[in-house]
Amino acid sequence: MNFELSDEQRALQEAARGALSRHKTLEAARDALDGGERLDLWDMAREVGWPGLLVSEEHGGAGLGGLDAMLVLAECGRVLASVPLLGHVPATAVLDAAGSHAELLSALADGERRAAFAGAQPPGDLSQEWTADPRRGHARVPAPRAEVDGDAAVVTGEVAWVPDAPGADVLVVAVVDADGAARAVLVDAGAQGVTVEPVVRYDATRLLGHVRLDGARGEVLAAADTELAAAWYLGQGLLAAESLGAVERALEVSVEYAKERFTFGRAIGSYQAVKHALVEVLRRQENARSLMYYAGWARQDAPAEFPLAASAARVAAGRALDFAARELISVHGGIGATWEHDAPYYFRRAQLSRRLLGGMGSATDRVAGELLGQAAA
Amino acid sequence: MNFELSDEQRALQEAARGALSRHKTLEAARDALDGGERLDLWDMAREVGWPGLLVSEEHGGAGLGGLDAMLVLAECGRVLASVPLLGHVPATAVLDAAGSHAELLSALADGERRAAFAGAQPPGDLSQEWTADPRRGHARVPAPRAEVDGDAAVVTGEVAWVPDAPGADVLVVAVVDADGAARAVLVDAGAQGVTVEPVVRYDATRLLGHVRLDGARGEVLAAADTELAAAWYLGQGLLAAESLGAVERALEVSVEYAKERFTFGRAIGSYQAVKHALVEVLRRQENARSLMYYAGWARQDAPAEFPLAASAARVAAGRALDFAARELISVHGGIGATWEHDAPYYFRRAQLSRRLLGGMGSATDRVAGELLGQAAA
Amino acid sequence: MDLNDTPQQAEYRAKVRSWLEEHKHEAPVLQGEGAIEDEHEAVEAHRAWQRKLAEAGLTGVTWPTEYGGQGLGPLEQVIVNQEISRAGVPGILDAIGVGMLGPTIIAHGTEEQKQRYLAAMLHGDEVWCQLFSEPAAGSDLAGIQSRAKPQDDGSWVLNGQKVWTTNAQFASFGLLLARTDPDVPKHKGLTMFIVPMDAEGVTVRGLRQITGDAEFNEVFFDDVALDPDLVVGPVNGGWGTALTTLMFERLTIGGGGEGMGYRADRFARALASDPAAVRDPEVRKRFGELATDLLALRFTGYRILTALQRGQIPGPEAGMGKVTVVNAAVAAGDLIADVIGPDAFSLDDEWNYLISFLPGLKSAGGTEEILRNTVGERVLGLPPEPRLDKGIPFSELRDKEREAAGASA
Amino acid sequence: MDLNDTPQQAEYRAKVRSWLEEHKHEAPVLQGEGAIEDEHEAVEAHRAWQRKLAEAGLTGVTWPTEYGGQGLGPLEQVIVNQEISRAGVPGILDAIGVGMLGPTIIAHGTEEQKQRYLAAMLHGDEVWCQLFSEPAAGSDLAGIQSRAKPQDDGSWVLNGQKVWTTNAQFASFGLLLARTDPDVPKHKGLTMFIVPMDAEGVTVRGLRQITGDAEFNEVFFDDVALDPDLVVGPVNGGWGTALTTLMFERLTIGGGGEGMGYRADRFARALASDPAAVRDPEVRKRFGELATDLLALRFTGYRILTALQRGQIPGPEAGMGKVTVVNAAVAAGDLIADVIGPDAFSLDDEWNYLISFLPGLKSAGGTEEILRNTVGERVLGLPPEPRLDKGIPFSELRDKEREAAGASA
Repeated sequence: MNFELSDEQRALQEAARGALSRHKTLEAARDALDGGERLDLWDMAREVGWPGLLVSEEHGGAGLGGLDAMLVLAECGRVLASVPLLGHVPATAVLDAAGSHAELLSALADGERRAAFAGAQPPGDLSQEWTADPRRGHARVPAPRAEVDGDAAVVTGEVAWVPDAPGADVLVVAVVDADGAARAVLVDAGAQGVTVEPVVRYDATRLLGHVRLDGARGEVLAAADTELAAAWYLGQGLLAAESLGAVERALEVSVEYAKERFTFGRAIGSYQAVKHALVEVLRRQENARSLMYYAGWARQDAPAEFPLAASAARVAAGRALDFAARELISVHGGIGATWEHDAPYYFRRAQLSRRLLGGMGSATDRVAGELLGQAAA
Repeated sequence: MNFELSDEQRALQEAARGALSRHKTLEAARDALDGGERLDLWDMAREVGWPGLLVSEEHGGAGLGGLDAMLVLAECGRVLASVPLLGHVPATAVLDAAGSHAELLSALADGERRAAFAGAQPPGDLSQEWTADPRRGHARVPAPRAEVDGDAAVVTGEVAWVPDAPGADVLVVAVVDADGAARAVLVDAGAQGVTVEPVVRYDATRLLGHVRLDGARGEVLAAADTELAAAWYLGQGLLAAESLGAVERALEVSVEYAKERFTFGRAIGSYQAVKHALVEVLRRQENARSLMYYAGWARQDAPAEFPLAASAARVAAGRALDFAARELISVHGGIGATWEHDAPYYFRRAQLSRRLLGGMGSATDRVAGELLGQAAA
Repeated sequence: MDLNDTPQQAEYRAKVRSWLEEHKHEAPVLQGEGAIEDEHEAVEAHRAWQRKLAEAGLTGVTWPTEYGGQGLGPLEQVIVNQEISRAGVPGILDAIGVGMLGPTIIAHGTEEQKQRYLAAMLHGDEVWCQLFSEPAAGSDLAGIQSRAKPQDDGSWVLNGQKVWTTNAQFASFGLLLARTDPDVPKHKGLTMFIVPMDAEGVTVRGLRQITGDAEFNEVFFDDVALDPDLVVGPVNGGWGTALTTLMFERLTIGGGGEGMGYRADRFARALASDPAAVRDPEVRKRFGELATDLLALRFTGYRILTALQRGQIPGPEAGMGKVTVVNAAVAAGDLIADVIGPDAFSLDDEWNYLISFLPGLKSAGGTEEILRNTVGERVLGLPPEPRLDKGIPFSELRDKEREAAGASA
Repeated sequence: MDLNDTPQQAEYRAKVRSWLEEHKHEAPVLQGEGAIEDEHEAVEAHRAWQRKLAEAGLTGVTWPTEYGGQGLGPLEQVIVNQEISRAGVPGILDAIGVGMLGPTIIAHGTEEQKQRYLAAMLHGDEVWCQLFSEPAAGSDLAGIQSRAKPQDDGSWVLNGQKVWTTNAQFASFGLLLARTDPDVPKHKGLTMFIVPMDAEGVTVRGLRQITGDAEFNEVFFDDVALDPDLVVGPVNGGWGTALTTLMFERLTIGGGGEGMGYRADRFARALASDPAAVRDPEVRKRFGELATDLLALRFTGYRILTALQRGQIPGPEAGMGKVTVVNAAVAAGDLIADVIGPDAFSLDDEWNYLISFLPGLKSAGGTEEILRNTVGERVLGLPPEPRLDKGIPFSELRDKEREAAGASA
C-alpha cells in the first residue's frame, strides 16, 4: 500500500513550480484580456521536457505516467500559466499507443512540433454514440465521420472548443467510420480541408479552436478505440489537475488574507462564516486530490476504472474550483472583484474550464453512468 | 396594493391556533408511531367549521378562498395535527364547482361525511398526459381510465398514496375518458370495485390510502378539466401551507434553544454557524410565505397563474421544511435525534411530505415547465 | 389580497403615465442599441432628462414640498419607478443623491445647507456621491480611517481614501464620513462632511471590475481644506448621521426587487430557445428552483410595499431579498452558461456580463455574512458575537490588530 | 502509487484470511436474514466470537505483546478489518474498549490496572463503555459536570449523568471523566476513573433514536463509591488522559472510510433497479455528485493508510471524511427516497433505516461546526474564536452563562 507521491514525483512538482515561478503568469492573464499578447510558455515547457512527458523513451520522451502529467498541469493551474499541454499530451498518448510515426513523435516529444487532440466523448451506459462538443447549445453533436480506405481517411465534421488547436502542427482526431467504429486519424493542420478557427473566451490564457474538417485527408492510426477513449479521459484528468492546482493557490491566498484583514476588532478568519467556508475549500481540494491520484493510478493499473476515476476527478476538482474561486473573491470583499486583483482570473479560469471538454455536466453524468452500468451488469 | 392578510384572515389563524392548542398533537405524533391510535381531530375540525371552508355558503359552507384554507392548514402543520383536510378540501372544491349534489355537499361542508381527492397531475409543457402517483418507483402512471355514458362512468385504475382516503365516504377521482379527456368522477367509497388500502409510512399523523378502482361505477361531475387541474394545484398549495406552518414552529423552537444552550462560555446562537443557518431558515420561510400568498391570490384573481404559483409555493415551502427540520435536529445536538424530542417528528413530516402528491421533483419541474412554456409561446 | 392601486394611486399613476407617454421621446438612449457612446455626452443627456423629470414632479417624490419635493409617500415613488420602467426610459441620473444623500441633508443639515444644495441636486445640476466605504472599512463601516483635523480657524483638513464610489467621476459634491477624534471608541469620533469634488487635493480614479468596466471609483484626499459650514450634523456625531443615510439606502433597496432585471421570465427565454435544454430534467430542476426564488422575491416585494403603504419601515430582514436575488441570479448564470457552453462568454453576450457582474454585487452594500448577523440578532433575537473592539479608543485598536495578526501569522 | 500489499503484508493477510476461512462458520449471524433476535443471546454469541478472534491474535493487533496484543502496526489492523469484512463475519463486540479505552489504560494506567483489566477486555470477557459526553458537555467536552468528590479515606463519591453511551447496557466497566475540582478553570479540574457498571448507584437507560432503536444509553450516577485504585492517570489531570482516548478515536475513524456501508456501488444498485431513474438526467446528476464524494473518501482513506504506514498520526483534517460521508449519504437517502417515493419508508426498508439513522450520526463524535473550527485553526492556521471561558473557574462559568441567557432572553 502506497498511495502518495514518490520522491521523483515530488521532484517533478518542485521543478515545475520553480520553472513557472520565473514567469509573471498572473499579470499575463490580466494583460491578455486587456488586448495584450498571450504569454506562451511553450519554449519553457520544451526546456523542462514537458512536451514528451507521456511519450515513450524510445521516441525521445520521458516515458512517464498520467499522474506525472497531471502533477505538471496542476503546477500550471496554480499560477494560471498558459502552456498548451491539455491538447498536446492526450494527442501524443494516442500516437505513442499507435506505435507508428516515430519521427513525428520525436518532434512532438521534443516540442519542435505541437499536437492537439480533437477528441470525442466515448459511448456510455445509455448511448452508443461518440459525440463532440458543439459550438453553442445544449445538444452534443456527432463526432466527425470518416471514409476509411486502408490507412487513408477522408474526414468531415467539426469539433468545437479544441484545447490548444490554434498553432498546432498536427491534429489527432477522433472520428467514426462507416461501420460506426471509432478511429483515430492523424491530420496535418495545414492540410486541405482543415480549418482551425482560434477562439478566445473569458480566460485569455486558454488557447482554443474550432476544428472544421471538410473532406480533409488524414492517416488512420493503429490505436484501438479504447485508446481514443483513454485520451478523452486523460483530458478530463488533466483538466482536473489544472483545476486542483488553481484551488490550492486560491486557498493559500484566501487564508493569508483572512489572517491579516481585521473587522470589528478581529481577524476575519476567526469568524466561523469565513473559517468554515475556507475549510470547505480545503475539504473539496483534498477530495479532488485523492481522486486525481485515483485517476493516475487507474490509468496505469486499472484501465477499466479510468473512465470513472478521471470523470470523478474532474467533477471533484471542477466543483472545488468553482467554490474556491468564488470564495477567493468573497473573502476579499469588494476588492476581490476588481480588475487589479488576481481573484477574477481564478474565477474566469473556473467559469471557462467548467464548460470545456464536454462540460462538468457530462463528466458528472459519466460518473453516474459508469456506476449504474456496473450495478446493472 | 394590499398584499397582507386581512383582519378576518388573522382572526381565522388565531382561532385555529387556539382550537389546536387544546390537543397534545406532538405527543400523539410520537404515540402513533409507537403503535398508539392516531389522534383524529375531525370532530374538532367540524366544531370550528373547517370541512366547509371552500364550500359555497348556499351549500352550508363558509364560502372562503384558497388562502383561507391554506392558513388553516398552516396552523395544523405547525403542531403536526392530523386533520384530514388535504384530501377533503380539494374534493369539496371540485364538487362545489360542479354545482350538483347539493345534499352531499352540505353533509361534506358540515363534516358529517368526509371526502378525499384521488387527483392526477395535469399535462404540462412537455406531455399531454394526466398522471397519477405510483405505488413505488420513479415512473409516473396514467390516471385511471373511465368508460363514460352520460352521467355514468365505469372507472378502472389506481391512484396510490391518496391523502385522507381511508375512512372517506366519497372519493372524487380524476379520470381520463375514452377520448383522452380528463373528467371528474364521484365514487362512493363503499361501492363495488372500490378498495382503499390504508398505508402508514414514517409520519403516522398522515392518513394515506392506495385507491384501487376495478370497474367501479361513479357519477361524472359537471366540472371542467380546469377544475380538476385547479384541485390538483390546490393540493400543492395546501401541502405548501402545512409545511410553512411546520417551518415556523421549527424555527421558533430552534431559536429558543440557541439562546439558552451554552458552549465554550457562549450561547450557541451567538456563533455564526448557528446564527446564519437559522437566518437561512427564516429567509426560506418568508419566501415560502410570499409564494403561499401568491398562490392564494392567483387562485382567486389570476387562475392562469395558479399552476405556477401553487407549484412554486410547494417547492419553496418544501425546501424550507427540509432545511428547517434538519436544522432543528442539528441545533439541538444529539438530543435532537432522540425519540423523546419533538424534532424527529418535524423531520418525519418533512421527509414524507416531500414525496407526496407528485413529489417535490414534479412540482419543481412544473414551475420550470410553466415558465418555459410561456417563454416559448 | 389585492395587487391593484387604490383610486388615488390609480389617478396618480395615470397622471405619471400620461406625462411619460408625452415626453418619452425626449429621453436619451443610454443602453442597448443606439445608446450614446461617449460617457460625457451620456451623462449630460441623462442630466437633462433628470431636469425634465424634476420639473414634472417625478423626482424627490417623497421629499417635503418646501425643498422642491412632492411630499408624497413611498408608494407614489414606487409608482413613478414602475411607470418609468414601463415606459422604457431611464430613471434619474443621481438616484443616490436624491434617494439617500438629500434625505440625510434634509434630516440633519442646516437651513443654509438645504437652501444651497437641495434644489440643484433634485434637478441634476449637481450630482452627488456617497463617500463612506474605505479599503479597511467595509463591513465594519465605523472603522473609517480618513482623518479630518480641525484647524485654528474652525476649518478642517482632510486626508484619506474612499472606495466603491459610484458617480464620483462626474459628481459635484460628496457626502463624506471622516474621523475627527481618534482618541475615543470608534463610533464616537466620526463627523459627516460635504466635500466639493473640485476642491484641491481631491483625486478620482476609476476602479475596474471583473466586467472590465469601471463601475466604481476610488477617491483620494490629500490635504483637502473644508470650510466649517460643510459639516453636516454634530461634530463627532457622524455615526448617527450616517445611520440616517443607511436607513434611506435600505428603503430604496427594499422597495425594488426584480429591478435589477433578474427576472425568471428573462432566464426562461434564454433556455426556451434551446430545445435540448427544455427537455432536460436536470436543466428544468435547476431552473425551477431558481425561478421559485425569484418569484418569491417579487411577492415579498409586494409585502414590503404593503408595509410601506401602512407607514412601516422595512426591517433588516428586507435585506435578505438581496441574498435571494444574487444567489438565484448566480444559479441562473451558471445554468445558462452550462447550456450554451463556452460561447456564453462572448464579449457582447448578456450572460457574460451577468456572470462577471454578480461577484462584485455580492459584497456591494454589505456582505451576506454581515446581513445574516444583523438579521439573526435584530429579527430572531439571537445573542451577538463577542465584540473585542467595544469601548477601546480607535487609535489603540489598530495596534491591537497588528499585534494579533503578528501572533497568528 | 501502489494499492498492493508489501510481501510481509501479503503474507500476514494470507494468514488472517486462511484462519477466517477455516473458522467463519463459527461466527454468529448478527444482521440480516437468520440473525439472532434476542439481544442478550446475540451479545453472548458475539462475546464468544471475540474470544475466538482474540485467541487467534486478531484483536488488539496494535497492542503491545506484554498485554496480549500482537505488537503490529495500524496497517495490519486494517488488514484484519478488511479480511473480516471480506469474510462477511462480525468484528469484535468491544471495538470501543479495544480500540480506544484499552490503549488509554496502556498509556496512563498503573501496572495493576493493566494486569487486572486488559486481558479480560481483549477477550471480550468484560466489555467497556466510554463515559465522557454529558447532556451539557458535548461539543465542549471540558464542560463536564459529573462530580467526583474526594472522601477522607481516599475514595471518591460520584454523582452525575452521562449520555450517548454505546454498549453501557452490557458493559462491565466504563472509563469516565469527572470533575474533581470545580474551583479551577474547566480543563484543569477533571480526573479519569474506571467505573464498575454493576456498582451501586449506577443506572443505565436506553435512549431511542429516530430509527426507534436504542442505539445509545443514558447512564446515571447516584452516590457511586469509587475506590482510589480506580483513578486512571493523575488526579485533576484527566483532560490529558482524555486527549489520549480522543487521539485513538480519531485513529480508529481515520483508518475506515466506507466502513459504514455508505458505498457508491450500494446506492447505484438501488437506482439501477429502476429504469426510469436510470434514464433521468436529474437523478444521474445527483447520483454522480454524491458518488464522486464517496469515491474521494475511499482514496482519501488510502492516503491516510499510507501516512499511518509511514508512522504519521492523522491530523484533524482526517475528520473531514465524516463530513463528506454523512453529507453524501444524506444526499443518497434523499435521492433514493425521491425515486422510490413514500414506499421508501416501509418499516423494513434499508433506506428507511438509513434516512433515520443519519441525523443522529451527524452530531455523534463532534458536530461538523466544531470540526470545521478545529481544522480551520489547526490545519489552515486561522485565528481562533474569542473564548469567553478562558481562565475562569468552572464554578463561576455557569453563573455567567445564566446571567447572559437572562440578558438575551
